[in-house]
Amino acid sequence: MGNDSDESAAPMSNLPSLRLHIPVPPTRPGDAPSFDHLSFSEAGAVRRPDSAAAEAEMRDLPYELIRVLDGEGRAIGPWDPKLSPDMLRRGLRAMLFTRLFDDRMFRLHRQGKTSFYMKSLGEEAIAVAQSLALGEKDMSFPTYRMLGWLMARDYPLINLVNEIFSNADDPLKGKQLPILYSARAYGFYSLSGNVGSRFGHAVGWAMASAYKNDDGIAIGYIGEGTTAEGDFHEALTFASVYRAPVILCVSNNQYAISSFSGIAGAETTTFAAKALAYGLPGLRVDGNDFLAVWAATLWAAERARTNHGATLIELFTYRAAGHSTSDDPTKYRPADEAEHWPLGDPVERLKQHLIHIGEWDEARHEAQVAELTEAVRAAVKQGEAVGTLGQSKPSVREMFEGVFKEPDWRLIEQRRELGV
Amino acid sequence: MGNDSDESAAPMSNLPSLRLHIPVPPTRPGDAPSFDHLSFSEAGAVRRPDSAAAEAEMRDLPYELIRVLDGEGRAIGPWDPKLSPDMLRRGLRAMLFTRLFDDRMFRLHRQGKTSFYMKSLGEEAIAVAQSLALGEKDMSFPTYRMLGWLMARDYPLINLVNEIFSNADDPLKGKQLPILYSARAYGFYSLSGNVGSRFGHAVGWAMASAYKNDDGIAIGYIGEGTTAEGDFHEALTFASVYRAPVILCVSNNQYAISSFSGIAGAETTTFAAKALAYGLPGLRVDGNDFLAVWAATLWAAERARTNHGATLIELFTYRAAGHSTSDDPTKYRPADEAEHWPLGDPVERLKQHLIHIGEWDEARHEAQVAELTEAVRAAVKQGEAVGTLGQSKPSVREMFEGVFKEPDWRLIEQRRELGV
Amino acid sequence: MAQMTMIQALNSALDVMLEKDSNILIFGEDVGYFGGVFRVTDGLQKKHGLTRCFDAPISEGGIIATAIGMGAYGLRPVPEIQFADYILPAYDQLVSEAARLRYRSNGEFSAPITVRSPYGGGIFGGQTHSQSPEAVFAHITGLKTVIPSNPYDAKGLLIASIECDDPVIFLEPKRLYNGPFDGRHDRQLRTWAGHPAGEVPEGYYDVPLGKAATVRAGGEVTVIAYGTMVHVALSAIEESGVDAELIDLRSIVPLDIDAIVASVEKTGRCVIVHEASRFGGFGGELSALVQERCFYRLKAPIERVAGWDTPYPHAFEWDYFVGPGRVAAALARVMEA
Amino acid sequence: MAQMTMIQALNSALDVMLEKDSNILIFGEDVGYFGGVFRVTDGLQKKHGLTRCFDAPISEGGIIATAIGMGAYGLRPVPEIQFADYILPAYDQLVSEAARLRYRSNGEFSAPITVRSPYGGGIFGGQTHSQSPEAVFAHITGLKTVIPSNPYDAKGLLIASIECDDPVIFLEPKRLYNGPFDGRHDRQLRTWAGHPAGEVPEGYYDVPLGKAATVRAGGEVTVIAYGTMVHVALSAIEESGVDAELIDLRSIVPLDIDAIVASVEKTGRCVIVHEASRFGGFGGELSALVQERCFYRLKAPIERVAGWDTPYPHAFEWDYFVGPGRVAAALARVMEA
Ligand SMILES: Cc1ncc(C[n+]2csc(CCOP(=O)(O)OP(=O)(O)O)c2C)c(N)n1
Ligand SMILES: Cc1ncc(C[n+]2csc(CCOP(=O)(O)OP(=O)(O)O)c2C)c(N)n1
Ligand SMILES: [Mg+2]
Ligand SMILES: [Mg+2]
Repeated sequence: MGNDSDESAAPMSNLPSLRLHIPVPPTRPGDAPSFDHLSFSEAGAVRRPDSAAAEAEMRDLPYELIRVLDGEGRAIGPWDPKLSPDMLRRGLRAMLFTRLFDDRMFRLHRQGKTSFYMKSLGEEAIAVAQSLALGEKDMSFPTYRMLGWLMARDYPLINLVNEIFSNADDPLKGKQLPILYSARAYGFYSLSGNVGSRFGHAVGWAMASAYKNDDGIAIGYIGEGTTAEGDFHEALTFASVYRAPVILCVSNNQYAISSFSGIAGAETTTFAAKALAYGLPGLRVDGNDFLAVWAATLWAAERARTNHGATLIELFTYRAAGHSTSDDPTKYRPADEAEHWPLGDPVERLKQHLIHIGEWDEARHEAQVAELTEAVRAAVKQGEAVGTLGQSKPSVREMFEGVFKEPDWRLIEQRRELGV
Repeated sequence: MGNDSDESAAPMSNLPSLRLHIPVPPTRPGDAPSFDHLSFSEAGAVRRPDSAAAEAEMRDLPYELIRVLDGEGRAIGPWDPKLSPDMLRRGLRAMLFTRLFDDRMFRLHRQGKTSFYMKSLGEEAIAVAQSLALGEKDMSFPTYRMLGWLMARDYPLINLVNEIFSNADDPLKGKQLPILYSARAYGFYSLSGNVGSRFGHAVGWAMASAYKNDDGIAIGYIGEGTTAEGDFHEALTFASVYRAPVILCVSNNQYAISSFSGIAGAETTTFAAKALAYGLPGLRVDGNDFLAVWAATLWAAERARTNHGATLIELFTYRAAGHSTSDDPTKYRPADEAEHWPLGDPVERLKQHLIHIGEWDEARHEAQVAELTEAVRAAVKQGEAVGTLGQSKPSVREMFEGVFKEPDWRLIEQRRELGV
Repeated sequence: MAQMTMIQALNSALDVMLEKDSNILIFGEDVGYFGGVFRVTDGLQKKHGLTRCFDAPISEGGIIATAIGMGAYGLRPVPEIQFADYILPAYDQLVSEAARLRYRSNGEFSAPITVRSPYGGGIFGGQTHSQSPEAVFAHITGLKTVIPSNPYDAKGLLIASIECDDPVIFLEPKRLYNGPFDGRHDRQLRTWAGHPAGEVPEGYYDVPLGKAATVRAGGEVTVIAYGTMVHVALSAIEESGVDAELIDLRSIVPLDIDAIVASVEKTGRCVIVHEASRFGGFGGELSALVQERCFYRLKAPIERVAGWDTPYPHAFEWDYFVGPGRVAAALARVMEA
Repeated sequence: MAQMTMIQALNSALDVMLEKDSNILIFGEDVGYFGGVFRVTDGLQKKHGLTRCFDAPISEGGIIATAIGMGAYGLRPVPEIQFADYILPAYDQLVSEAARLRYRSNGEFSAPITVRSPYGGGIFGGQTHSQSPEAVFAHITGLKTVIPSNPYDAKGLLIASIECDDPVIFLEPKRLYNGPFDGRHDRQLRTWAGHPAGEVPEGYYDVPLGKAATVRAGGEVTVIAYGTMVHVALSAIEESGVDAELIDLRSIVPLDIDAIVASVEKTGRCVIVHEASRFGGFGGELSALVQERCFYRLKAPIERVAGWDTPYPHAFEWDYFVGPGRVAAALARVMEA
């Protein structure tokens, strides 16, 4: 029984005993914020292979950081997508819109007008750039921090407000939690509270498009914390095996509620490097750089559309707000950490770039903010007129609709029992 | 709604339409076997980093193949574990034992003496080398093709036979399918029919050992086909995050029932490269080379024992037999494919090495085979005397034992209802 | 009409549907070139093409997630899970996603997928090739669960499931694949040849979901069963001489409550039979429904005959498997009561 | 004795057990430094050390697989799943592994783990923060399922669960974390202060698994409930004036069948209440058991009051949540019958 040969690798007596390693973030409340453990490529420094290149030729990319905007607001290097000023302004507008809307909704939650809210503060470049960079027939499989996708496509604000209030005009008829939108016509797949479980749907959708020789591709999102779910691996496996025309994005905002990204594996490697497990290109991108996000997305889309398969993109960003209305981040990280995030704020950076190229100025910016603030205010007012949570709701009959395409006897009896 | 800017990455009219890629193996029944799509490192060619080296220094290894034995039976290069002739003979014996036992049991299944059997033909080096290389306090979390682990540790043959017959002396009391053994005292964790679902248990066990400042490490196994399960990813994530003292092995025998390894992702990269996703070392090893398997295992064990964490090892081998007694591989691959597998047969190769170094000869080999054949015959006879499937079984009371530590009223009532 | 086993009938259903609708595709472990470990998809890849019926990675969660995404796009995937014991890694996808997609998106997206999977015991498959997990699906709002008991129904129900716009768990009693097993393992086994339900039309037809079949009319007691247990119950009834009415549910969601109530109203007695372990099994729901709706007609306690509350033990196949003896005993008890 | 909320009582149980046994450790999403999104593990990492209570990756399957491996080694892990809605990715690990390990290894290995998870509705949590999945665990042979209804029981049952050698699913009714909610959301909310069950000993004690509590003695009808529904049922009974006996099951596996039967034998009427959706829910099992064992004493059909067979809809919280009105209506029906 057992093996006691001294050639075996059984423990040698002079070894220290085993220890369990628990990752601990560099700083906690009370400490001075520090990002010294991170190092970033310079803007413009990372090469841009051909989008049809073999994966074996790109195994360095997951360890770099693709950046276009430098500290002065200049766009430099091979990844500069060379967007028109109009498109840059469109992006800035959608990002600002997202931020102003978030801010307003967060305050409405405090007033008890809804049950729940989540912001994408500091991460707005991601969804906005990708929404604009992709086409009408492409489908996104978002997380709850991708409001910018809808904002960039001019989704009616009032729909958002009504959904958040779960009122009589809620487009989802009160069935879903606030912010868990669904907007098929805008390329926005149905959200759910479960994290990660739609990542593979993006792959299935993309495979279906390829199966039908259609031309739409899919883009899926997952938070860096959620990459630990089996869903992540399964989605990437299927994407790789069937060369699905899909862009799979890890939105790495460095936090999963209170847990720093070390709990998801960031102590040992990058999230982009997970692409290597599947023989897929892994791009690591400055997620607060509108131009870099755009360029990487375009590259991956080109690859997908030409039947070269999937790409994994890590969008490196920082969650500047709390996780949700239920969270207080000062309980687990330095209160002023957000201000020290070295890659800055995506709105400020795009604004600086536009000013730098002479296509924007403070006055226009202020006017823009005022216009959008007013639009948010008006939508909220309109939604409040219908009613906020608990004051107005869709017909209770709705509760029994849509469980199946047609209700069965159980639903009919129960609806009757409730008298609706 | 949607985005129609011509700067976006929406499909361009001159693109071909999307196509769904379905992996297809290079050959099917009727074709001439071919392994031309594979390329292997030469024996001795792959460098051996220090077992404490940083993962970033080893990112080439997953794409190489660690080999020690060359075509002439010489052991060469930095990975040669320099084992004593006694240990080599012990390994050869356990491999032969495994093969002879498998062969006999397969035939007994044809005679209706058991319901099911699975062989590890052609893969015997893996479990045998690892069982001998690791220590008594180490725990393996095997697949159903790791019988060699028990053979190398002299597990009583009669226990195997009785379990396979589910007879009155079955050590698992008839509760489990044949070959799904459990042998704690031999470092062999309970098997189940579900593939993959114990991979994470190895990590948990290793974490527990580290938590208790104990000195045993764990080794987990998974088939290449099963790496597609979420369990695989979850186990590796936990192993990486907590630096668990565990060796995680992918036994890549190129088939998962009828599916070639391309269905598990082998068209695009190696299984060892999956380590890169977790910042772990990934070793790719000739699984039919007893010495290479030993050396890689020893390296990973050293790394684990010195608190440097987990290693992923791909053991590249070939499933020379059918998947199980229910399978006929000539239905989906060339009938003579096994004979063409370029990395040969593990038993033959170790035998050749022993002969090459002057520590073995054909006569001793024949005598060894005869001795082991007799031992198998005797154990089968002993088991048959107790009874084969359906002729003998443990007390039916056993059916109700071990659901919980103590049966509750349901089990007591039901046992009574059945009258046992 | 042709003579078919249940395997052939299922194969025929898939063949007919692949022909009929290019939005239908099949994938799963070993279903492609090889045709599935139970041969249900035999020949389909060759006939309909590589992308219509193909192998999938060993990843039940991934298979179902992929199918849902395809369903949302507009296809009607028919994934196979090799054994129902191995459907559990996909449980979250089935429950949290497939079952809820239509509701939570207010109808914008849905998952019209049909998940085929062989289930059930009587094959010396041990713990992980014999289980009957229908109860953990029946409880899930938004899922339908279908279980045929013969070749004719298998084909018609599978076609109806594929055409159904809701997600369907289609459980195939593998013990019935090749013949109408009645639990009498010590007697000569029968095949589907000669069985009326082994006569199967070659073309398209459906058997609607939610309509039970009265396998045998009777006046003294209602026996409710599905899958393999239909044959076990029939055998028990025939040998016991009790004038029982045997109802084959065919789908447990939707459930044909009218058929059940009408029968028990008539007979005043009820025996429920299933393979799955008893506690928390689907028999509890059936018993509760009958009791709620037929309370004043009941002449005896409703009996449940079900698997023991243990895992499925290899050596004790015939001690565990619900056989005609246990059903007959229950019939005797309700008749005596 | 101290005054504790259910959160504090659970925290105290964990604290006591971490102190008592170095084989016990806690991990889960956000449970470490932060102390859990519901604060149940607050302060435990600081007090007992980094390796005793730590954060885990967002991977419920991984959490449970890891815990099982630890349990096999000899530890007694107490993993937390942040919401019971998110336990499903771990369903295969719980069912195929934790529940079966002892049996299949003939006792060589076992998984003495306690999986804590907040469940249930009444908090405007919508579809995925309100569900009650107990039925899909109760059906699984080899798992125990425990559901406390007040701080005193919560602590004692959690200690008993941790000490239990079998795997336990410990479902915490999150609506009761801070007070004994009776479903009357439009009235002043109460806290645990002043409630007798809010008086909790600071040290070690246990409440054995499988022993129901008679919350209120009565002669006319037996009401069976667990978790939040105990308080809803009590309120309904009190306001209806029916002389009902209220049984709080405390654990549904093991089930205190003797307490149930003794009560229904006495009252002859039975109402079962749970939050989970009705069809295939645990109420079906309870109804079947009562009917089987008390058939001849029953004066009226057994009633089930349960969640509707729909997903949990955000806007309709109080239309979906089982409130005292629906329980009272059932009481009236059984009394009239
Ligand atoms: C399956 C599942 N497990 C746990 C949760 C609870 N939860 C909600 S958000 C969250 C953190 C997600 O972090 P990350 O993936 O990094 O996304 P982020 O919030 O940072 O955008 C957790 C654990 C959940 N919603 N779903
Ligand atoms: C969860 C699960 N899914 C499917 C199966 C059916 N099955 C048994 S073995 C097998 C193939 C496994 O292939 P691989 O992992 O390559 O291991 P190998 O048999 O080649 O050693 C499959 C699909 C199973 N046992 N468990
Ligand atoms: Mg995050
Ligand atoms: Mg294999």
